[in-house]
Amino acid sequence: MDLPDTYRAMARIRRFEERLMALKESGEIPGSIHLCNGQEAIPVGACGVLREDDYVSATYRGHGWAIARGVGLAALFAEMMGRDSPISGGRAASPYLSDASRNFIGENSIVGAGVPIAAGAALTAKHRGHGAVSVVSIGDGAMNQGNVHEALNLAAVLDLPMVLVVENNVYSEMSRIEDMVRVHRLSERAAGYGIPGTVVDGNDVDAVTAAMAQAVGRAREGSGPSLVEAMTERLVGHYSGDAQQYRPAGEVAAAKEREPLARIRQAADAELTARLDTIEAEIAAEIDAAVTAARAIPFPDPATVTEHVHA
Amino acid sequence: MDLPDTYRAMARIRRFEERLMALKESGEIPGSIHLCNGQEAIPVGACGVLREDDYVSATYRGHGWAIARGVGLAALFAEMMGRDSPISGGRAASPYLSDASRNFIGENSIVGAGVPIAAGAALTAKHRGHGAVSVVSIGDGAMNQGNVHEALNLAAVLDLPMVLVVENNVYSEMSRIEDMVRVHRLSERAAGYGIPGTVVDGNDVDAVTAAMAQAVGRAREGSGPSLVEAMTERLVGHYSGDAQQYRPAGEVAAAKEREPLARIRQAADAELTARLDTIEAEIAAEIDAAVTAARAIPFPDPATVTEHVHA
Amino acid sequence: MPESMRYIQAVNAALTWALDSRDDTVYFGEDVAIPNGPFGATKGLHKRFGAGRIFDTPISETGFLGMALGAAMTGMRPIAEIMYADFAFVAMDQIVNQIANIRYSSGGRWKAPLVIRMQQGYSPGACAQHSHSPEAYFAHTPGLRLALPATADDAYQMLRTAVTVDDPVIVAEARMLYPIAGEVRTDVPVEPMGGARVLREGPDVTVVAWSRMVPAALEAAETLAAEGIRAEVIDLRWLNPLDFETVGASVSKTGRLVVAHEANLTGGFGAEIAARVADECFEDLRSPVARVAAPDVPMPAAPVLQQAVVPEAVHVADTVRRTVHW
Amino acid sequence: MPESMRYIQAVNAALTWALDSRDDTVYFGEDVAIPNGPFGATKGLHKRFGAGRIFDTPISETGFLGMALGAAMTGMRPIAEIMYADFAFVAMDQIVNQIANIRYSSGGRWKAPLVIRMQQGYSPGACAQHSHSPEAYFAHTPGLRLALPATADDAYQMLRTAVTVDDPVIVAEARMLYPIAGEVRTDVPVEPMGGARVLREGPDVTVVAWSRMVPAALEAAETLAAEGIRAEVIDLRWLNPLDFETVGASVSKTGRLVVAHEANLTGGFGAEIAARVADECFEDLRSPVARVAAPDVPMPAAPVLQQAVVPEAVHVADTVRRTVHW
Ligand SMILES: Cc1ncc(C[n+]2csc(CCOP(=O)(O)OP(=O)(O)O)c2C)c(N)n1
Ligand SMILES: Cc1ncc(C[n+]2csc(CCOP(=O)(O)OP(=O)(O)O)c2C)c(N)n1
Ligand SMILES: [Mg+2]
Ligand SMILES: [Mg+2]
Repeated sequence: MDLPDTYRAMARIRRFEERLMALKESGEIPGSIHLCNGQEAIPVGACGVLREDDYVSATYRGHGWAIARGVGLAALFAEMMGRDSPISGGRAASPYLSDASRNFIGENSIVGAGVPIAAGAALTAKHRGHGAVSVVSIGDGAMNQGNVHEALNLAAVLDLPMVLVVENNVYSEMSRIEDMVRVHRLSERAAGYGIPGTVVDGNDVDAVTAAMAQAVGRAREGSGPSLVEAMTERLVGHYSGDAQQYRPAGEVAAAKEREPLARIRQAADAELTARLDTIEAEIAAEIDAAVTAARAIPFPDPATVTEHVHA
Repeated sequence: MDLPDTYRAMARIRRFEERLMALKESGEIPGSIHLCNGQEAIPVGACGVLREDDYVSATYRGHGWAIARGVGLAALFAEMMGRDSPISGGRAASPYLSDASRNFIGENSIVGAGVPIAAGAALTAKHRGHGAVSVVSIGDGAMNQGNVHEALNLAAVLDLPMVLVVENNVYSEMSRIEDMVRVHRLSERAAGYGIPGTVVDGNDVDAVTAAMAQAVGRAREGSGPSLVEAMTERLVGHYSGDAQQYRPAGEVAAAKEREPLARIRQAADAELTARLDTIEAEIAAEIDAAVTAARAIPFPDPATVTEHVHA
Repeated sequence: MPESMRYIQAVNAALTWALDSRDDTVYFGEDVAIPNGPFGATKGLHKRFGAGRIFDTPISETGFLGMALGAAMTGMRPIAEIMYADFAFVAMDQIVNQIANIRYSSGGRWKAPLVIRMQQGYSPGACAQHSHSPEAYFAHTPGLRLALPATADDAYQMLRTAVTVDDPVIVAEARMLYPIAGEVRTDVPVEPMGGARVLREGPDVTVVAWSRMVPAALEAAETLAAEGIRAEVIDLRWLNPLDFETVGASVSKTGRLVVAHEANLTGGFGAEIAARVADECFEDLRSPVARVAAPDVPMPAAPVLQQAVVPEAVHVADTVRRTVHW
Repeated sequence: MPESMRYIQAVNAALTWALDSRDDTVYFGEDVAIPNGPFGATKGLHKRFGAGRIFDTPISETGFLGMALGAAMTGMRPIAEIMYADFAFVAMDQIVNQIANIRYSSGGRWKAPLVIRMQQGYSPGACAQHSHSPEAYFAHTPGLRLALPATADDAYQMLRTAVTVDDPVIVAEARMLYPIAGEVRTDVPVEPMGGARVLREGPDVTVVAWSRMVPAALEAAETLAAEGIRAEVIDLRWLNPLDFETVGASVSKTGRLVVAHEANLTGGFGAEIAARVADECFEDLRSPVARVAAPDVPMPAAPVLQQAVVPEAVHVADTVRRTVHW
């Protein structure tokens, strides 16, 4: 992707999240939402190197992954509005949605639980032998869950084509990662599984792209899993209702200087700036249209509520 | 401990296990048993550096830890015979027994589950501030359980006075550890928790003692947990009924050259040999007496079967 | 003097009381100390009691529930918080195979005086992984005590009891009731464990409920009273120890039973109450025992779907009517 | 032609059939491949199908059950083995929050056609951590199917059905029945899922059992027959889908119900059967619904204690007598 396209991909996520927050505030989103503002370079960089037949999994903070994977904005809005969306039928909402048609295995609302599942998708890929890869994103805090440990070792031992992306936004909810581990970088744990672990500036979409290209390439050629730790920052609260009193003064302001969109803007000349402004306008229209389309999707029929428990 | 005492401590465990197997074969032990023949230097070396107020936890393969901790042989035999033993009243049997009077938190029959519990004992020790330490033993295979991962990180973050001893006997049940991890040594994982990890020859009781003295000393002075990986070999099957068809020819025979008792015997002069023979005779008598004493302990009263579920 | 406070404030008051009463009580969980708790249950405790008494853990429920057990066995009285009851499944081994077992399996030589605090139930828009009402799993596990407070006062009293007894106790609060205020008796002695409570007397039908379904049952009883159906409403409060006596006595009087819970029907704890009544009150029964519960579906997120499965007062009232007019 | 084989051999035959029938079926768990399985269930499969189809995993139940789910979602048909049912608690999140949920929470857009094989129950001298009968936990979890075969033939037929359907199925075998031989119909088509089976007809009382309690119930019925009590014995077989129709029809005929299971009483699945009967067969009931189960204790290890809690034929017979002579 060239720069304007990357910007577009990231800005699409940012504006989606911003609109979502507005919809939440105006009462159109019933459940709580976990936004990824500031972390957009990670899903965009990662999904940019993926094929259609690759698998993607994320967490409740995974709207960016869904969007970067090509899941429709209207479908996403509709799902979060509790409407009968074409992706999860209103059953999953913001923190647990998925899109089978995009091989988007989905989000997960249990910390770390998506990693073993992603290992299973990687097992399928390995079994089929077509070089597909399973990419799964978690947060920094998730690295302390047993499920992640088990899945990483399993993937290593079975040489599964899996890439674990750790989005280190230095907080798990309201707790700082430096209080939750005694290592400087979470990727140091990769060595304990005998797999490569790298750290990358998660606000730099090119750096993410490069790191992911390598990790995904490795997995594709049958050399097994790896771990990519992407350093980033949350520009917003853990969830929609988070007042962020625990964050030191100035932290968010400083992060706003470093975040992926600002970074591109800062380096842009007048021509590029104009181009980006146009893109923003296009995205605004795209988002407007998506909200309108979402609102046109009906709420699920309560009569169907007991369907789909079983085959 | 001087050499004869160490030998005695280890031989006591070996002969206990041998007698136990004989009792199993003659039908006096109802459940299955997991023997530690060949691994005796580890509990003996470890418990040798412990205080009365330290805490010890082990696995179903933990008879050696119980004995090294000073739990009575008759009580152990009785417990495994399904009698109303003074330690667990016949409720726990071979794989889950404990002895509150010896601060022996106990064995555990769920792989890895004793490590979080041991962290809790370490929390108590830290809270009390008297320098007590919590030592917990697991097997090599257990390192792949999520509970061990979570507990190690927790202990590291909270600076808990805990020492994790990994008895690497290269098998988990019938599977080789080299097929279950992609690291050469399990202690390499310690770095991922920011704690020290060392490897020691687990058949050399002096080496174990030295490594444990260091790790325990560190914990005692408030510098937090560490991991000691003790390399060893099982001279017997995983459990009493294991035919060991999966073991390569000659493996056990070779192990018998290296095991802790043989090692002392090999280096012994005539005088020491005579001394060790005397010790063996004394232990034989001790074991005989313990079996007799165990047989004198009655079976639990079935009328008490619903007691002790609650306070 | 009773004070008026919200359910969640009553929890906070009980925790303050617990940490105040005993030095060997420690509190831990995710975001409970410095951030004051995800729902404010631990507000001010870190400031007041310090990091030695209340601290934040990594996201490691198995790790820290096991830690609670080990600490309890060795003489402390820990309280561990599971943020949502759904996350208990991540740590189920420590609950079922470890915490529930140790006293029995040691013939009473170890004890595990610990409390696991959690909150449960659906809320609008929450997904299936944040909506469980898992009391039936715990109630089927011998060795655990299980408290489900339905009012601010009980949130206070039952939590104080829980931290005082020598058994492991799960206190499962109701998230949807957190904002509801009530009179809390902060000046009474700690209550003994157990005991259902007859909240409203009536000769026609017995309604047994717990947790969020208690206010729903009371509301239903009010509606029914206007129609001339006089329901007796029992808040079961503790599922273990189970006060079946109170239930049995009531059913012997009314001859009719409706049990209501938010958890899904099949295998819910309502089945246990119904089964006991069908055994022990057989001769007194005048109509079929009835249950009000969610159907057997994972909880959907969309409110229109939630409304189609979550039991409310109206469902209790309907079922009571059917039972009485049977 | 039916062949005579032991229960455990029937499992082996069904697994051979499963791996033979579909290339996308893979089998994994601890010690299942090279070591041929801790109980011999997978004997010969590694040799025959190779490491691409059956392999040994690290001791990581959460990891490999999650892996089974991800593989099933993406088009494979994995079978994962939990060595003892007790170890399912270590992986309960993957079972309850992930495997059971995904189809529903995606509105049917994903499916999870996987099988979790385990074996359950006490055996002489086994400790509390190797003796659970956890069927009630699974039966209360919407989204799961649950099979508990009680005979060699059912071990074969029900496992074949399990690997064939598009739902996640837990097949919980009975370790104590592994050595028992029976006729296995290896030449019949795969059976549809579900269906209780009336094993013995009788007009006096209905005995519902599953797993190890099925032979116990049959033995009790034989004893009772000599006394003139003619019991109808139903093997429930599948707890989900639940064939209540067969149970209800029988109780409507006999007017009496005894449910028997090895799991502890309170919150056991017997409560569900009792509760439904007390609702749907109320008018037909001629005596209190009765349950035979272990008391609410973790399983002790000493055989003299086990014998004091484990339900056997004699307890079924006693309870039937009390019910009939009520
Ligand atoms: C097993 C489990 N425990 C706790 C939670 C509650 N919880 C939700 S998000 C979160 C923090 C996760 O932090 P991190 O992994 O860093 O991801 P981030 O939210 O920063 O993206 C916690 C504790 C949960 N959902 N699941
Ligand atoms: C959670 C869990 N999974 C599986 C088992 C079955 N099991 C018992 S011992 C064992 C092997 C453990 O190997 P290791 O940790 O190396 O200890 P060792 O037996 O060699 O001492 C297994 C898989 C168990 N007890 N608990
Ligand atoms: Mg984070
Ligand atoms: Mg081992």
